[in-house]
Amino acid sequence: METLRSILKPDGSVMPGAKSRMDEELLLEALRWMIKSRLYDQRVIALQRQGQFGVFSPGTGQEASIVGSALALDPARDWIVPQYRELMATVHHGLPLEVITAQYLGKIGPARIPEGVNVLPTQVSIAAQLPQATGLAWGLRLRGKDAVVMAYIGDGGSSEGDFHEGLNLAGVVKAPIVFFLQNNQWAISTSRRVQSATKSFSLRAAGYGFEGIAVDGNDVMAVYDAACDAVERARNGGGPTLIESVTYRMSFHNTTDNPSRYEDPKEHDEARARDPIERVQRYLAGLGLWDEKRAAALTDEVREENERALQLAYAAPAPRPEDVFANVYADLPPRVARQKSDFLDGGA
Amino acid sequence: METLRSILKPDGSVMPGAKSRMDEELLLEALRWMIKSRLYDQRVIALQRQGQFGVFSPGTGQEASIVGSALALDPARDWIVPQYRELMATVHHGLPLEVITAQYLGKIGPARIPEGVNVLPTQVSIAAQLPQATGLAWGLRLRGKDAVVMAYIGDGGSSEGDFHEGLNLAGVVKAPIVFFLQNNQWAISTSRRVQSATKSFSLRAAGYGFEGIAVDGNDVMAVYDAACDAVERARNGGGPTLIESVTYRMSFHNTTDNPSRYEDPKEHDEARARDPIERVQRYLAGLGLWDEKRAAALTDEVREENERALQLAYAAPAPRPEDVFANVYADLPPRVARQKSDFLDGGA
Amino acid sequence: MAVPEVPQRNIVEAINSALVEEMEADPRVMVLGLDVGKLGGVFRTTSGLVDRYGPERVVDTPLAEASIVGASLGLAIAGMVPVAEIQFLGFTAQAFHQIGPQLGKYRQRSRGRYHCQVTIRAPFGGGIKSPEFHSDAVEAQFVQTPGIKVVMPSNPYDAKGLLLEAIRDPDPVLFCEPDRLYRAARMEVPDGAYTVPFGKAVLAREGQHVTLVAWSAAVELCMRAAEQLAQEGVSAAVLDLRTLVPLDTETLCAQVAKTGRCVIVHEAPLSAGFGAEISATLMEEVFFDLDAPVARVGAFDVPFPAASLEDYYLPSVDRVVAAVRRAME
Amino acid sequence: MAVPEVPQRNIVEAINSALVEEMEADPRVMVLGLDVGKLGGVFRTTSGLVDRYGPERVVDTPLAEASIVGASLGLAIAGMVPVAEIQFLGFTAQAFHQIGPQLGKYRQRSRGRYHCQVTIRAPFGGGIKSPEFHSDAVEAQFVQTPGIKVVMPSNPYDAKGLLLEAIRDPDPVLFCEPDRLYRAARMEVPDGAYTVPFGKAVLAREGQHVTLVAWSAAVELCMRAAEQLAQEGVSAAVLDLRTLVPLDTETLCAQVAKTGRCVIVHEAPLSAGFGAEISATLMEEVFFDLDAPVARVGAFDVPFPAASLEDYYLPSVDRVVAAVRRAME
Ligand SMILES: Cc1ncc(C[n+]2csc(CCOP(=O)(O)OP(=O)(O)O)c2C)c(N)n1
Ligand SMILES: Cc1ncc(C[n+]2csc(CCOP(=O)(O)OP(=O)(O)O)c2C)c(N)n1
Ligand SMILES: [Mg+2]
Ligand SMILES: [Mg+2]
Repeated sequence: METLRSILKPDGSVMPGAKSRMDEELLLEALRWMIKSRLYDQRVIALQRQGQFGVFSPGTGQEASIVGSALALDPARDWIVPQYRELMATVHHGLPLEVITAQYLGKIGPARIPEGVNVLPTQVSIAAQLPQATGLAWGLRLRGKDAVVMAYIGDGGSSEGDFHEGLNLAGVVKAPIVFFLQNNQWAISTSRRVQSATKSFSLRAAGYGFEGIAVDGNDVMAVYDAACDAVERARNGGGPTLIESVTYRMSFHNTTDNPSRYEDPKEHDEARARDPIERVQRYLAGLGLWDEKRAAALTDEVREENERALQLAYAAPAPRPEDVFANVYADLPPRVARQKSDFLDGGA
Repeated sequence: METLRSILKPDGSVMPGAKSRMDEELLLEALRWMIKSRLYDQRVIALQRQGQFGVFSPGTGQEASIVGSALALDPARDWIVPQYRELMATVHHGLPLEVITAQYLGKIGPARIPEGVNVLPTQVSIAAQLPQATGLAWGLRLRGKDAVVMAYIGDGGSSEGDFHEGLNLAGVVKAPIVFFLQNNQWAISTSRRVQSATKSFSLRAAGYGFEGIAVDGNDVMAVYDAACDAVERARNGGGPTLIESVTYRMSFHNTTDNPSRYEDPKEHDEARARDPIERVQRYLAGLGLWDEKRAAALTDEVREENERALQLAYAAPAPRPEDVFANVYADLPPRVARQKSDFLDGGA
Repeated sequence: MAVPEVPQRNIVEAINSALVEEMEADPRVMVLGLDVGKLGGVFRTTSGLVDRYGPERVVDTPLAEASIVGASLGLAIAGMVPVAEIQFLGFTAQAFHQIGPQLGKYRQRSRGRYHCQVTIRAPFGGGIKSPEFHSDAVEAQFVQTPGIKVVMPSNPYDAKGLLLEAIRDPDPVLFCEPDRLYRAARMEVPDGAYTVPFGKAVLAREGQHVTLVAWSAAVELCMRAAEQLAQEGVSAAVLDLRTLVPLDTETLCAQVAKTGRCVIVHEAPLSAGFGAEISATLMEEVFFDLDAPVARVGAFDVPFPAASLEDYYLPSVDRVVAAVRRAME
Repeated sequence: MAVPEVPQRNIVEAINSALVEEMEADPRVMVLGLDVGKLGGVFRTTSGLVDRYGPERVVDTPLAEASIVGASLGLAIAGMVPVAEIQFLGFTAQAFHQIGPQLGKYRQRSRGRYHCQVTIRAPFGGGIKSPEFHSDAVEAQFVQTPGIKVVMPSNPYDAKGLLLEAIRDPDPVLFCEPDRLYRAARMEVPDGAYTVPFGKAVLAREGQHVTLVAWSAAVELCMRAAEQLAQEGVSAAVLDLRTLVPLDTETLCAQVAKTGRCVIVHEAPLSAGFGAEISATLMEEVFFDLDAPVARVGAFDVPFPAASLEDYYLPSVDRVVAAVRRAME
């Protein structure tokens, strides 16, 4: 395993001589997003347990990775192509929390990504988003935009053919894109060791003719710096970058999963000790910028926001039967239109 | 472009201090196979031009690559998984030349690979053979055989998702396999430069956790040495190797292709100067082991062999209508059996 | 002396039992796929296998469907008997080029030198509020790729017997499992090995007036529809095709000729679903015995919608009953 | 003053002409695929385009079908109008997971925020002794993936007009080109842009006794069969469906109701081919107007064999004529 780019150590101290692009103010903002993400996870998992929320894949443990990467983007021009575990990255990028929340409640219309928000829908078909993200980045350049695309993928997704084809094409067309690989050590129950014999996924970049880097994915400063470097390179015509963000899935695959069947508790506890949020709090406390009081205040504030979004989502209208036929074609083919009218007439 | 492993220079001299595993005797055998391959190409291309042969992809220019890799294998236990441009490698491995020739004449039964010949059929679906080759190597080890699989792929094929999935899985299960990538600079009309931005395809191996090496594919000694190293590693449980054999497609994609539409004549002429056969002849001539007389004798001898194979293939029986239904299932499903009998009764 | 009781099993247990039987009997049999090891598969069908047979024969693979299928082909040529799991049938799309064009054609391509004794298991079907792709009923796509057998069990007994038949079949078999019924009612599923032959449709329910033709979870739907129809005085037979390739045309045609009326029910979208093939076959074989046009009930010709809409999208008892009523006019 | 002559074009020239028209008219239109640049495509359909519009709009891609389609989806979202070429329809298998499940579902998945104005062109069909996979007629696989339109031109005029319609369609279109007819007879194909609407079947030949239903190269086959039938005193109409999705059920049903007899002809294997959908639709819509069961003629239910056997495998004039004779009994 090659050494990871890192700045902020688990104990909250900074690597000797290391300096991040992230100043205290931005770090406080990052911390706020990370806490917001953690609290949202906790809340909706509780709701799901009460049968009031859909199947959900939390970002718990990966907040530095998710937030640090998103902070490097300019929501006004850049684009995010998610897999499904980067919820707070898309929210930071402008997707209202109530909109993405509505999706988990099975609301159709209310889950529509608003015009002007440069985010693609979550992708369930693992790695299918990568060739698409490459095409998007390529097309934005052809259209004369100076946009950069940040595409997310997991350690599991890195094994799909689409990973290879998407990255190779990006190298060939020098697409303005950052492939952000969250290596959280798991693909459902499948360990990262089973996923590939490579020492580091970042080594794959050389096989596509662009830069690859492995970063401590629980270190928001290091993630942010690596992401900024990559975004700048892409924006300046330097082509793609593959960032492997080495982190850990601290909760579970999703709310239907039970890691006790396959996860070594020791490995889990070691991961908790590398919690991405606590280390930032320790660091800021050392600077006198963080204490119980501030923590409590921020927690209340963020809980508030999350609750408001949840309420909006719950209040949003449920789908109607005819929505089955919505947004399939610009114009329904006659045969499908007939199926629709028969259906609405209570026929078969 | 990283430097290529090489021993025998185009001028027929040996790199200072370089020593090959290949002794003169084996080199003479290699030369024989290379000439046999070149002459077979010339002959069947002529036949194809007269409408007496099927679409054919010659190995012209790649003989060192094709023969040098095959010579590293033990036909009695090892396996070859071809793409379609490695004809003489499969013949060296025990596939009778008349059998593979029959395939190009549309003969069905006569083109069947005989029992005991460890060769898979040619693969038209580019790169589909790679996950299959990995499974074969993996399975042979599970069955307790000490076999090694040599799987062929092209520079074009390296872009397919199957390349990635096949190599990554091979690394994970440590399959006894050698991935032999013939980079002949072309995929039909598509230049290697378009295929990938990577400096060398061999760099991809690190992304799968095994060894990769780039070798001068027109240097039969270097190819043989690299292949032997890889075969030994695989046999000794060391897992897969990716060999990029850098060569050049000196003729055309296949007999329907016309490179003048897209190939730079300069590039073509430079390639001819690196002819893999001539350099061996120069080297052997320098040792007094090669001259006009020997060349003429060998040429006659090899022509003879090729003609005999061609005659056998032409004499082999043409397919019968009922062969349409042959070898689809162990037992034809009733519905298909009925289609067959209706068809043979002259019905529809 | 009491007769030994036949154990009750649901489909998950029946499939697990079939895998255990065959792994015990034949050391060449191996299981590979995503999360089939310690987790025992996302539906637990392979639960316990890795503890019994070890990680060499029960293999968690990288997340790459094409290589799961492609490697299985190679493993089979090496003499293993792979039972590959594709986590959800919808993800056969990622392996599509390795299924029909490779597994299905390899015997032909090699002129019979090689064949592929490979089973691909995959759960599918709606009704359990799954995420996108997890419900897609794409079985008919593999009827269009000759060389592949397509098996669609509807109950635990058939699931075990058909799976054993599949694993032993020298040719590639796609074995589609109705996840909605995985843990539905148990039934008697004997210990030990037994097989249910391919190409033998079975009458799940007798009936005089109309024949409902279905496979997989749609059989259970038709049984419920038949119940309700019985209350209306309509006696509906339910024919379970069990396998689409090979297709039991004989039983199908004889049964429909008997009732003269037929409604085909499947979860796939209507257009070009396998119901079309059934209807076309009946057209060709029993046209003159039909008292009414053969009708089809399927999902609508749109992609599987969000889970919150699936009850509107999927064929329902009401829609089946309505179709039968029209067929009875 | 002489009327300006309408130029004669074959299908290759008609397609090239359509691409030129649209690339001239709309700078967002681009062509990408294998060997579409200097070579002009393996069949020369994109010949000359790279010289005219440059390598940024006419792009030779790496050999990776899934990325050709996946990238096209992204390009469309960025505001480009990609016309992707898959070198042979059989190789859509490598991109299968990016076509139906992605292109076909993206509008739905994004609740209408995004749509995919993407055309995928692909040659296919037997009769020219192609290598394996190059002839596979898999069009029906894409009828089963809602969201994708499936277009099957049979002649140069339609090829140009339907391709222009496809490129302008806001939704994804699979445009299948009959390579056997690429350089067959020329016909009048006007310069300039014109479109042929989707979902409008056309009568390629009038006839009283029986309707032959076909698409793509099978239309030409049916025309030859109709000629021969005419000598036997059988007047056969030939209906060219032109598009499978959307399907012109109206014209199809009206025409078959008129003749009372129908034979469907396609190059794909019989089972679950699109002929099954046509037959099932006729069963449902015009059952009572049928004088004989609707018949199908397709390839056999085996993988496309070696080129040396294709003439036995593919539907032939003889087999079509024989089917019609049976239908006339
Ligand atoms: C093509 C495909 N195959 C299988 C699945 C089932 N599946 C859903 S999530 C998942 C694991 C993904 O792991 P990773 O890419 O590491 O992302 P993570 O969940 O760790 O964020 C799998 C196998 C899928 N959704 N798509
Ligand atoms: C999946 C697939 N896509 C496209 C083709 C058409 N095709 C046949 S050969 C070829 C080029 C292959 O190039 P390469 O892998 O470098 O092998 P080479 O011909 O140079 O030996 C292509 C694109 C194919 N046979 N299979
Ligand atoms: Mg992961
Ligand atoms: Mg090549």
